[in-house]
Amino acid sequence: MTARISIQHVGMALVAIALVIAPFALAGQDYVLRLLTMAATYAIAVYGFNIILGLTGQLSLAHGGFFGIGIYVVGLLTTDHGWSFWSAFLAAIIVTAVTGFACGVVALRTRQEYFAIFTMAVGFIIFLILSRWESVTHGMSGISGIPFPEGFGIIDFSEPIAMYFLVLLFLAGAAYITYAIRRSGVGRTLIAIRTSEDLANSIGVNVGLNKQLAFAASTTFAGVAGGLFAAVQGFVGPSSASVNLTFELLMFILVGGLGTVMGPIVGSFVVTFLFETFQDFQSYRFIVLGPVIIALVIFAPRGIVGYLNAYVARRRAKRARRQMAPQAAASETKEVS
Amino acid sequence: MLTVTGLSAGYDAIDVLHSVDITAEQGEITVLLGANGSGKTTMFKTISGLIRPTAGEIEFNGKPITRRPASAIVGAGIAHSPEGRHLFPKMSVEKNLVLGGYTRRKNRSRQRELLNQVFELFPILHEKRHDPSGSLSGGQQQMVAIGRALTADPRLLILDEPSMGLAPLVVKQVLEAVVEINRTGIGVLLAEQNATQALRIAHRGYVLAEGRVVLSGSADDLLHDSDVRAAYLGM
Amino acid sequence: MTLFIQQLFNGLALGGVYCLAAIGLTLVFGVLRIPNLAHGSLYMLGAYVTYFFLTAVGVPYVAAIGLAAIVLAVVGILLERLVFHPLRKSPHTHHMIAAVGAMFFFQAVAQVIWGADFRRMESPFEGTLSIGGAQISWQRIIIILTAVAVLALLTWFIKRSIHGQTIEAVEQDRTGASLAGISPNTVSMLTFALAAALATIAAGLVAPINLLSPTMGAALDLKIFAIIILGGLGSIPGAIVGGFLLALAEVMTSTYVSSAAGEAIAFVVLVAVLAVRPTGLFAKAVQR
Amino acid sequence: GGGTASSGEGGTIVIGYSGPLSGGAAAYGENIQVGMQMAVDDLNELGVTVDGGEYTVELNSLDDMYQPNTAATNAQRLAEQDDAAVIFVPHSGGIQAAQELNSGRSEFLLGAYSSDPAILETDNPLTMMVPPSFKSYSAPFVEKLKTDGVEKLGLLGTASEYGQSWTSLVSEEWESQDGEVLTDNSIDYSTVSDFAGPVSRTLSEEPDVIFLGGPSQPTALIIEEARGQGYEGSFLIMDQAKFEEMELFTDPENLNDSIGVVPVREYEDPGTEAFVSAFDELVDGARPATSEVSLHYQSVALSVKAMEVAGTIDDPQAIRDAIGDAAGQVDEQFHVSGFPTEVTDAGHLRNEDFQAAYRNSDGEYEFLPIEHAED
Amino acid sequence: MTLLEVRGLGKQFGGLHAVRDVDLDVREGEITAIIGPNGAGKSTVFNLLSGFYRPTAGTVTFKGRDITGKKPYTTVRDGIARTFQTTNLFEDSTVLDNVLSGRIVRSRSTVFGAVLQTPSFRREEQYNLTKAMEALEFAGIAHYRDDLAGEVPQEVQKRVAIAVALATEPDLLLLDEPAGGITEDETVGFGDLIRQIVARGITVCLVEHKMSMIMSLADRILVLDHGQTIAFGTPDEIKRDPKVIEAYLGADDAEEEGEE
Ligand SMILES: Nc1ncnc2c1ncn2[C@@H]1O[C@H](COP(=O)(O)OP(=O)(O)OP(=O)(O)O)[C@@H](O)[C@H]1O
Ligand SMILES: Nc1ncnc2c1ncn2[C@@H]1O[C@H](COP(=O)(O)OP(=O)(O)OP(=O)(O)O)[C@@H](O)[C@H]1O
Ligand SMILES: [Mg+2]
Ligand SMILES: [Mg+2]
Repeated sequence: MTARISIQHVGMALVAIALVIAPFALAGQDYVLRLLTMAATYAIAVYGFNIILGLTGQLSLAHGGFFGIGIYVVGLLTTDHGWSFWSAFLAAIIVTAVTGFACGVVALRTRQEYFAIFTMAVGFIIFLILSRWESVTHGMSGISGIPFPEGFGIIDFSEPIAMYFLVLLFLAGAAYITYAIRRSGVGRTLIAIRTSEDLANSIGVNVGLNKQLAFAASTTFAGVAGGLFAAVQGFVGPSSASVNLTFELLMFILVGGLGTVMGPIVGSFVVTFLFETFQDFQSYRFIVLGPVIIALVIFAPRGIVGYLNAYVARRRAKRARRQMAPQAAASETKEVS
Repeated sequence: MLTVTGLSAGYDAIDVLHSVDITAEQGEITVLLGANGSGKTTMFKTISGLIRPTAGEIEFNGKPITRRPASAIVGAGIAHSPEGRHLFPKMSVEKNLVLGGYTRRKNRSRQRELLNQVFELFPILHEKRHDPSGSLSGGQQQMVAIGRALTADPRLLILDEPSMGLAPLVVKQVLEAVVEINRTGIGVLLAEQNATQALRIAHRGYVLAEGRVVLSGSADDLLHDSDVRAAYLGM
Repeated sequence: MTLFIQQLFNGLALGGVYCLAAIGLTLVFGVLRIPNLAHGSLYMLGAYVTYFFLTAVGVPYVAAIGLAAIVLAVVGILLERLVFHPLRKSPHTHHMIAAVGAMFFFQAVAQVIWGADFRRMESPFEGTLSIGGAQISWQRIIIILTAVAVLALLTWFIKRSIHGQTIEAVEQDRTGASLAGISPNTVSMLTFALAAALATIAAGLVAPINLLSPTMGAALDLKIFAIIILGGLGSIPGAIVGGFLLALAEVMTSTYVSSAAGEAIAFVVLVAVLAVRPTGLFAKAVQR
Repeated sequence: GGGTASSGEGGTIVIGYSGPLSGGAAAYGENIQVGMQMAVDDLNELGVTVDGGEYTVELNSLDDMYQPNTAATNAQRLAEQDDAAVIFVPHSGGIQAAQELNSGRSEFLLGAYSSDPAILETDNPLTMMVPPSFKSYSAPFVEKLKTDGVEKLGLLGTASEYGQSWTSLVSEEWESQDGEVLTDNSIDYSTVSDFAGPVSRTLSEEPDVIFLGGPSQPTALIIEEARGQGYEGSFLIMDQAKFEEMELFTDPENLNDSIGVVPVREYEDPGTEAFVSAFDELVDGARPATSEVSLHYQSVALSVKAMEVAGTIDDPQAIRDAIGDAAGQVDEQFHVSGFPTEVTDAGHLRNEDFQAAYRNSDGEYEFLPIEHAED
Repeated sequence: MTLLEVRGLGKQFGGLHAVRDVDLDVREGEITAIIGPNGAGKSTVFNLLSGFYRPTAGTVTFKGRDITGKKPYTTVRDGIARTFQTTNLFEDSTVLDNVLSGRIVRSRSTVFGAVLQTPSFRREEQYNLTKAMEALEFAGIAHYRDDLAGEVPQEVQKRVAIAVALATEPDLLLLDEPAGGITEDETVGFGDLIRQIVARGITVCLVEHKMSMIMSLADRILVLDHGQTIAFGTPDEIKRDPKVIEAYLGADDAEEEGEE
């Protein structure tokens, strides 16, 4: 059991170290720092995705929409209503949690593909509201001049590096929460629902309530990420909340590894930089990128982290069988030769 | 008529069967015995083309059928009533049976004859012929699965645990039906948990263990072999 | 009243296009459990290939649509073989992402071949017909008639012909189908071919009253998904009813409420219906 | 990428461009790219000398799919990795997102192609607004079409940010002149599958003038549909749609009795003819040169001239400050469609002979002068 | 003492009475078997007892409390656990995690406890682990604990399903064909396992078609046909009941099965 902890912990530690030293290793490259910050922001939203999709098994395509709600709550409150970033951020968290929970009441009556398309419609309606409700959201013009978060002492968030570490802090929180959930009864509850709702019912899981809480938790993560995104960007338009974003987030999690603790981080960073690299192909880029995406899901269906985990798990199972089988056999009453 | 030589097969590059040889003779009932997980189902799936073997040959009536797709093998005359039934749950019982005869659809009168035979064998199916097969009880579904294999008008019928989940009365009926079917000249390859009963109706038997044939012989010999009795018949 | 008649015909024509596109999507979903987000791109490619036959090769309009449908059927088969067949054991999230990858690819290909700018396609059916004071263009009447004919033919094929039945069989149990001698691979390819051909017919019909662009399918995607979910996934009658229902709702809402509401109505209807009937209008219940 | 050569040595000048090269707006983005590349090629042929060094100009383009934040990321990449001192972005969202960056850490002069006045309201010191503000159009457009007493205006604009601003501007103007404004039937030109519905609805209120406009091609189609349904009034067409493009998409007669922006070919600047035929040759006659192409062509030349005047290729502020002076010195071949004669303090490039085009009932263009609105 | 009391239970699917007017008393510490031809309504009865279906008639009383129409997650909390006719496991999870899932209903820990790693949370996790391992060992499959549940043999899967149910600490265990698809030899092992379960004080309800197993295990047998009770009694009584022989066992079978 100690072996199980250590191998995966080493992996996590390596990723953490890489993230912390990355901005220093790339000194002076604000553009790379910007990419890192954006990848980290998206990764937080992807953690939300991970809870509802990776653990609970419900494909919510409204995720980009809730990300947008986070953006717009922070954006509108700080610019049009003079709130401080932090109070607006808190408001974004509360709003996404509450709307998520409310939306879940109806959404979760549907199952599987119905749920996916239903939430896609919800995401699209959110997008329509953000882009067409001019008097409140400024419509397609977007929101400009969103302030940086107010700093503490010598920490000044107008410095990109400070902003990066702020986002990283929330990212670490998201990763830790996922880690804690996964290893607890809560995680088992969600995974039980993912695998079979009937079976989950039969072991005493309140499927409806748990799905709804998981959904609200996931939208809250999206809200947190959206709120940070607003501050990182300074200007946002409704396209930041489009259905396409949802698919990008989905791609991040699939590449990283669905349901894993580190998958969202690995996926977000790898894909962000992959996309950026493919910029050089110009208008041919999707001719290359499309097949690359397809190849990824065909040949690496569990994602990077999922693949590594499966490898470790298989070795562990083999060892357990070897160590324990003889005793077990001895204690059995009867043995077929 | 069915000859399997040196067959190895399995899932995801892990072999479950290791170089198995068996034969099923024309017009005989051949039974496959073995503990759970010994590879009976895998064997059947490989023969009917649902799984690609990693090594070995399968010949049916002198023609090699190794590696041919499942749909072609039905056409060649092997019908398989699988473990887990695999019915078309939203279709009526009758449509399930009709689709069973998909490869023989040209011969309409023969199809009608076969359909009636199935209804004679399992009268309850006639009663429920318009119900979606998914709403039937487990046992009734098993009957549909066997019936669907029969409407394919096979020369060799593979039955994977046909008595699974069936009431004792029905088990008896099913096994009687198997004898009946066999009497019309159709070869039967059968896996059964109820080894005693299976051996009683069979001509020949094989015992699998961990993917290998460990014993084989005439059904009578096996039924009275003390090893078999001890290890597989629970006596 | 004139306005109403006018809009009724506009709605029916739009509904015909929606139906033809949506049926393919629902068929593919039924057989392969694939929510094929690239369906709209097949529709787009269908329009461009029709355009190609019409302008570059110079065949007549109806023949161009027919030829394009054949070409797209092949594209559909390739898509099934190269992308979805290897993914047949993966969860539907993977299908969706792969489909998005395919969509990116098709759009980029169209952009490289035909350019990113809009194209216009001419139809031989010009002029309008006056019904109750309303001006209905012949193209729209052709759309409605073709849609009805194709839908009737298709329904007959699936429900009555044994080949159509094989599609339903594979939908319900692939293993079972192969054991009945039906080749799921053939059926999968057949389904994809049929779906792409239907999408092409829809695109070829609508192109003269709209424009061709590499992204023309993306706008359609969301709507046809709304339609097939509304009707119940995999249900052909559902797709037909859903298609006409949404098209009429869209046209009538934007006529009598507002055009912004018209844009949202499809999704509002969808959300409302699913809230009451979580499996759509035409889903059948099956024992667990 | 290029290199920052110190003065006198020569090397490469990188002009950056982030625009939609894929997705729904790709045609627009590619068109602009072509215009910029034409300028770059022509400049290289003429030779560029800054502070004694000989330079080659190079265009580096990145795709932003019309996304504001991607445009900003691209701009930063172009500024930092390719050392581009001038970067063009052709959409308001991307411009505003880039404005959050360009005066802080990554310094670059933003070539802002958007007629949305909002981009100047941010007081960004490093913005150069390329086209005329659309605010300038509404009053003269309305004046031209509204001839007597109460007339009814139908609204059929596109539902983009831009279309909506136009819609409200035109409605206000119309009402201020005592006209009647009918229901707003704006639709998203890029997602609607059949325009007949919205057109029928608009016509049912019997408008005398219809405001509409988005990308030229759907605009042309809507006009055709309206004429097909028997509409005989006039059209007030927003600046995004171009007569020269619409003419190719529908029977030009349908466009009669409409007001819009002047087709590029109708300008009488010294470089117009050569430019139009060069573009025609380049795209094989597939599409006409429109103002987004010509204005970028001009502006690239202008920014490079500004570098020459300022004597620097990597100080955006100095380049920005030199634009006013540079405007008078740009080679005449780059004067194509209303070459700027003035640069406002806010950074707006303006031509004093600003005009609108009215296509009369005989299909001939009449030109009427326009005042620039306040920035 | 009567643990479970069923009165007038009925379930209609459309026009079909899958279960009709069934009465049943399950006595604590006994094994009650339900047999009957295919489609008789046995699984439906289980679904009704465990809350998967809502009865269209009748009442279910468990430990003196009315639980008619309660949701499965409450009946499990009350102490009713079940397995399914077709084995149903969390196939992508390990065997151990499957059994740990059975502990969910007995856990009080929350996300916050997990995130903050409170002492009570850790204590509970430890306790759950102990309980789960106990259930695994009891079912004789501890050495499979780290294998994926979908990859172990059928028989092991059946045992896992029982271990999961046991981990919920039930008072009443409903087993739907626990030995379905198991060889006769292994069936004997299953019989032993069920006996041990009862020895731990858990009452068992059992649906099976294997008469050798039923006759040697059951204290009382309920026989259903067409959703209705046709007999109820001890194995000896049932074996001789002409109605049962006619509807279910078949004439000579009763004796034959009895021999073994
Ligand atoms: N889909 C699968 N993937 C991986 N392994 C499998 C799969 N199906 C079966 N196995 C494994 O293959 C081995 C043989 O299984 P098989 O089903 O052929 O046995 P069987 O003799 O039919 O057993 P039973 O009596 O339980 O039906 C078992 O160890 C089983 O765990
Ligand atoms: N959800 C349902 N919808 C419609 N009919 C159903 C449903 N569930 C069960 N039935 C019907 O109720 C009857 C009883 O089914 P049930 O599954 O309880 O039988 P069973 O006694 O468990 O049979 P078996 O021994 O074959 O498993 C059957 O006729 C079946 O078709
Ligand atoms: Mg088997
Ligand atoms: Mg049952």
